[in-house]
Amino acid sequence: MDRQDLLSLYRQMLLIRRFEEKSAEMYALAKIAGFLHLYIGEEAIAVGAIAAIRPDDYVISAYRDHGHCLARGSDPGRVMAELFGKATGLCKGKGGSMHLIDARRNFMGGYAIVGGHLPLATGLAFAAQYRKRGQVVLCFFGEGAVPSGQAHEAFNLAALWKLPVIFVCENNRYAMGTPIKLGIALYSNVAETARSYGIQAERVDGMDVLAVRALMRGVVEKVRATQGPYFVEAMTYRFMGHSMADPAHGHYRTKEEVDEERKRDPVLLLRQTILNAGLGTEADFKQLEKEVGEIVAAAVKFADESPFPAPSALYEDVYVE
Amino acid sequence: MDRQDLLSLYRQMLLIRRFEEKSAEMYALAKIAGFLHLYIGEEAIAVGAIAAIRPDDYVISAYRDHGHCLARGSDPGRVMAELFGKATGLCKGKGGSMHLIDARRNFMGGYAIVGGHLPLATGLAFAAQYRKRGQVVLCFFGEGAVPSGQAHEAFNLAALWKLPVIFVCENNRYAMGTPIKLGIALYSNVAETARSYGIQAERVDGMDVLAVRALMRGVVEKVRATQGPYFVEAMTYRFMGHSMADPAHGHYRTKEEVDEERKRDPVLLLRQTILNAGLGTEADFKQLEKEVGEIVAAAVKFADESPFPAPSALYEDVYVE
Amino acid sequence: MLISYREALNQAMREEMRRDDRVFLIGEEVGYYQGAFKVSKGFVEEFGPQRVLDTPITEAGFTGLAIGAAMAGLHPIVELMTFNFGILALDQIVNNAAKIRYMSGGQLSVPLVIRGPGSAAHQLAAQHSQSLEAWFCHVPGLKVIAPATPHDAKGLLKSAIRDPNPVIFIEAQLLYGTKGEVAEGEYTIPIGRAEVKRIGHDVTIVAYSKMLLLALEAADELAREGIQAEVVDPRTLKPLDLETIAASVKKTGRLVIVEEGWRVAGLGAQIAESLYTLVFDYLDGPIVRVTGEDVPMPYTRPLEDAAIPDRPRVLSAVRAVFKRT
Amino acid sequence: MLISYREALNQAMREEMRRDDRVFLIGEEVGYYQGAFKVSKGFVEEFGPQRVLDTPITEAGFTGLAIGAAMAGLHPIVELMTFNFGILALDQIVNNAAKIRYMSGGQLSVPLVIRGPGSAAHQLAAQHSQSLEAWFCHVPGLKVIAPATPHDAKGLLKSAIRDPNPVIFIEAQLLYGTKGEVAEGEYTIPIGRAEVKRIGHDVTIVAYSKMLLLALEAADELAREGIQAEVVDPRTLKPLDLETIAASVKKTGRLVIVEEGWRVAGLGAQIAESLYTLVFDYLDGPIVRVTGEDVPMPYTRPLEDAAIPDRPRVLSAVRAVFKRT
Ligand SMILES: Cc1ncc(C[n+]2csc(CCOP(=O)(O)OP(=O)(O)O)c2C)c(N)n1
Ligand SMILES: Cc1ncc(C[n+]2csc(CCOP(=O)(O)OP(=O)(O)O)c2C)c(N)n1
Ligand SMILES: [Mg+2]
Ligand SMILES: [Mg+2]
Repeated sequence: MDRQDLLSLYRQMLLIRRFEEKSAEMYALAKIAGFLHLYIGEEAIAVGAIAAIRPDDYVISAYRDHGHCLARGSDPGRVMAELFGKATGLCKGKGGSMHLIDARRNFMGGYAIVGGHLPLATGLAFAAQYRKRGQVVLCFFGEGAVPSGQAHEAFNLAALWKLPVIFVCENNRYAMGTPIKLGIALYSNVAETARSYGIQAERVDGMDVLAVRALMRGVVEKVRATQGPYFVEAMTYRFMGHSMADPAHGHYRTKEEVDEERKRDPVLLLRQTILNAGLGTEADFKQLEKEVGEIVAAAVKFADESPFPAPSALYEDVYVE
Repeated sequence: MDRQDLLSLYRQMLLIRRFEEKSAEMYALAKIAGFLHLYIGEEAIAVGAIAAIRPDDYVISAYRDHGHCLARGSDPGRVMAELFGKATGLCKGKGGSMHLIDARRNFMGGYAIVGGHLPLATGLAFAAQYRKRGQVVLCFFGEGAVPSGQAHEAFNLAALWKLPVIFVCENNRYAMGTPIKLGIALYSNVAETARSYGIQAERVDGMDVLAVRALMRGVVEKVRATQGPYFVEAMTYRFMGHSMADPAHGHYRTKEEVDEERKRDPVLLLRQTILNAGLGTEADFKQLEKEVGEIVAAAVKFADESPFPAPSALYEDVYVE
Repeated sequence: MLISYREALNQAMREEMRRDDRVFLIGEEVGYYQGAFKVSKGFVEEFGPQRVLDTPITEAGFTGLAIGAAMAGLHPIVELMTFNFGILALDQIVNNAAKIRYMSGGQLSVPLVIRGPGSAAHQLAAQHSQSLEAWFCHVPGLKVIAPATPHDAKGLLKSAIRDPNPVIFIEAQLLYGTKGEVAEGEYTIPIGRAEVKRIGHDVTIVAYSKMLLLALEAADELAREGIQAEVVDPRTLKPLDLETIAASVKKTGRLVIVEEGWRVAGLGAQIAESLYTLVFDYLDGPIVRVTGEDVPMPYTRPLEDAAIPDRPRVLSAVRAVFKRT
Repeated sequence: MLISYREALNQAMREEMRRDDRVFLIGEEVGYYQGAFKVSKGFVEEFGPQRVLDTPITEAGFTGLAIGAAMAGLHPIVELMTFNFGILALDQIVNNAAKIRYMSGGQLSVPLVIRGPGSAAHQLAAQHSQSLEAWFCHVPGLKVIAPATPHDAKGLLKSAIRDPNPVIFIEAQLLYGTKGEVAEGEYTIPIGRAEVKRIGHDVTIVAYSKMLLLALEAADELAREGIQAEVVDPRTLKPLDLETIAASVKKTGRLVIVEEGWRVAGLGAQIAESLYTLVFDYLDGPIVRVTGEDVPMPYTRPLEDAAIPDRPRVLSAVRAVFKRT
């Protein structure tokens, strides 16, 4: 274990955490609107998985996409500006929280139709294979997408054509208010779905960033080498409500359950690992907290001071001229 | 084994065979138009499976539906009249070959969107369960429908809600010109798809009507008792082209292959079984051939002499008034 | 009784489910969550999980299931969390629900309501903000309803549930909280009848769903300028009550149509075309349409506001109709 | 060079695939079967299975795959065996292909052609016979093309493949075998330009795809009665070349629109509405539409014939336009 490496992972997760906490505040202040789905509690998956790929690989996600976007290295200022709907946002304010896209980083977006981006992921993988550039695709989605027909059509195509795509199922056990049991017939073994296509599948503790990265490194290597898909089920938990419109708990889960799961907060788990290994001190964490706090504050300031798009922007970007 | 029983099964298969051979002739004479998909070679599945259910059970199928409709007992005259587009047809000539429907027999139709009728089948099963009438649903489809998203959404719902539906996959190894290998990632084990939903699955020789019926009797009993779905993969072969518009063989399969498979003609297999068991004679078969020939001739005559729908029929049946 | 649009829908479904046990509700989060927009509040408690079904995220699957159940004689109400997701069920809606009666030569029917919010709410962006009524209206075999008021919502939803045909019932997120007077006791409103929501003689404004409220506000403002607008709400979009609209236009000679959906091939084009044909000689100039702009919905508020019809645009459309004469 | 519509499409794709190796063809039976309607004859032999991909029956999946590949810079051509099955891919087409450029604020583009036959062939019945161009035209971000002749088919398909936007390219089963003169050598036809296919001064007939051939036949017959019809083929349905149509109507003062699709909310309603707005004062009476009947397509021939526009109906529409003046 390497100090710099661990602190760097910690810093990334912390950035996502603080960024999203700040987004929630900004939502309360009506600086951000629409649907805002927080990734709090699930940061280890994005950070661990994206740490295992190359800059020229592709990443694609659902609407709960802040974590993936930031882990991919997008500028927090431009991400916050997008949430604010500003012209300086990643997507000039046209995409918003659910559609963060950063093409320069091959972050191909957040998509809001459950299951709809899995076919897109196979297409990115197809392009990678077609051009023989050795790229892989990371495709993140919730377990709620598993029963959707589009997901299955994508699994079959990926398996049939041996496309280099890694399906990362973020299994937080709930799809909005629907517990997994009520959504997926074989809920106890989601990975079996992938195996029925002959896709290799693995399960990992999605709260443990080191476990995620270690597994993903192996998986990415195999996928890059064999040019075939893989399925990873990362077990996790969403600490907040489904979106800012929903309470953290409700009919579908108890406060006790949420409190219990919060004990395995991925940020705190890594912190403990670092402390236990004697590779960092409270002072280090304090320092990181300060740095991250400044980044987030600067992001808000940038977003706040940025202009809204001009009215003329309305008809721009509908077509490539 | 019972003589009457075997001869009755034989007669049903023979009726389908001769009916469809005659349809092909009528197609050549332009008495029938549109798409005409023949079931020749696959008769044992419809006859064997439908022999295992009650009159109040539901049957639903894809566009290759003549066999299921006739096995369900529909009047051959009205079926032929439907193919002719006549007012006396099952659907007054509005449905045609791909949409035979006989509601009085709970034959809920032929559907032409691959995969699209599997959700309907779960709905029929849902209604059966809702009303607690102990009915089951037989849903026939080709292996080409297995990768389709709609099929998977149906499998999941059926498994999740323990619906009394039996998915009968008629695996004839080709979807139009696409060999199963090019369509389904795990082509060698299609039933695995169902198992990944926790649906029990079984494979059967779809050329052997007795094997099909025996298996189906057990399956129907289980489904009726446990109110949960089942998947049956019936291995078969289509002796003709995909539809009358296609040749029996082409790029996708050789004449030799077709000739080889024709040796396991389900009608001839049953005939041999009967002969071997000493339960029927050439004279019996000749007699049945005659009877069936007369029925088919009468059906053609009925269809031919029936009127086309009146122009006023155009706007009838769009809405229930 | 002054109640919300949401409560009106809740009452309509509840009364019909009490009346007829063939009616059941199916969709994402309709049970324990009480509906994403709380329209089915209290349902699972009253009717139990066999009649109030929470589904996985499989719109094609559960819509198809409902169609199958309807073919077997039940009367399902499908709640789409929003009509955006209805696109995934379109094959079931168009190729099965709308056609099965015809293909069967009248043997089968599909008594079914598919309901949920259409159109934009606030800043939900491109994949969650669209008005697709023109698509549904294009399809023979479907009926399409888009009520604007709690009273209409309740009476029409009850009629829709009793109708033996597949009915697309389009609500709006931004309407759920709006309140209005609803008749006491049992009532239904016939499908296919427009209502004149405001009487006037200078210009006719046709508007439905959310846009009706906009049209009424605009009409009030116009009245202060001395223009008396007659506001007609078709309520049912298919079949469309052209007679009522035509009667109004014959009186006013001027027509403005307000719709939130995209302009090209929007429903307003059809309404306009029908009216030109019916009352060409009564029109003193072209019909004016106020529509959503032809862009995917932008997330940011200023652009979203610019993309959706608002009062100034309705006013200037009406004034334009006057200026030219 | 006199070639078939089918051959024209084949040439267009072949030339573009030779020119640009980012272009590939994907769909059901496009490879070894050479396309359900043999449009891709010889392709897998020339370009190999990596560029001519036979897919499973998963329209949403493979259309989405193509969109993803386009986002990554390839230029896919998706063949839908027929546009009936495109309904299953509508979420991908509408929510992804059409919107990704906008949602990304111009960062991404989706250079993609989705092509295949629309409209009815002979007696394929309700689930296999529909004309959905109005739906596609409704959606911002898409372009829609529906050529009627081999020459237009070739030139426009080449332009569509080179276009950096998602293009819906609607062919027709009953056109594949039709023949026509095609220019020699390399040529393209710009998207968005109508063509006057027959010059006349008495009445304008707008018609596209199969209906153009009908309109031209009708025009010949009308000429024998002394009526000179001008026949305008928009060729591109979105964006629509209103100028060319308007110029013709200014000359003739009369407009008949022929389309095969359902009447209610069909594309003809939009064309009519636009023209009323543009040339109201030039019209001496209402525009007349000849459309498919508002019923699911019946299988039986007499009813199918009754459901689709034919020459007598076009003729009587034109005559009606004259009678009233
Ligand atoms: C096709 C579709 N249907 C419904 C919705 C509404 N919806 C948004 S998120 C969501 C739950 C998704 O749960 P899951 O996939 O587990 O992701 P999570 O939110 O847990 O990260 C639903 C039903 C949608 N966006 N798309
Ligand atoms: C959604 C859809 N896509 C494509 C087609 C065209 N099509 C008709 S039959 C068929 C092959 C189906 O094969 P399979 O399911 O194995 O049935 P079989 O014909 O072998 O009985 C195809 C591709 C269709 N009808 N529906
Ligand atoms: Mg989840
Ligand atoms: Mg097959």
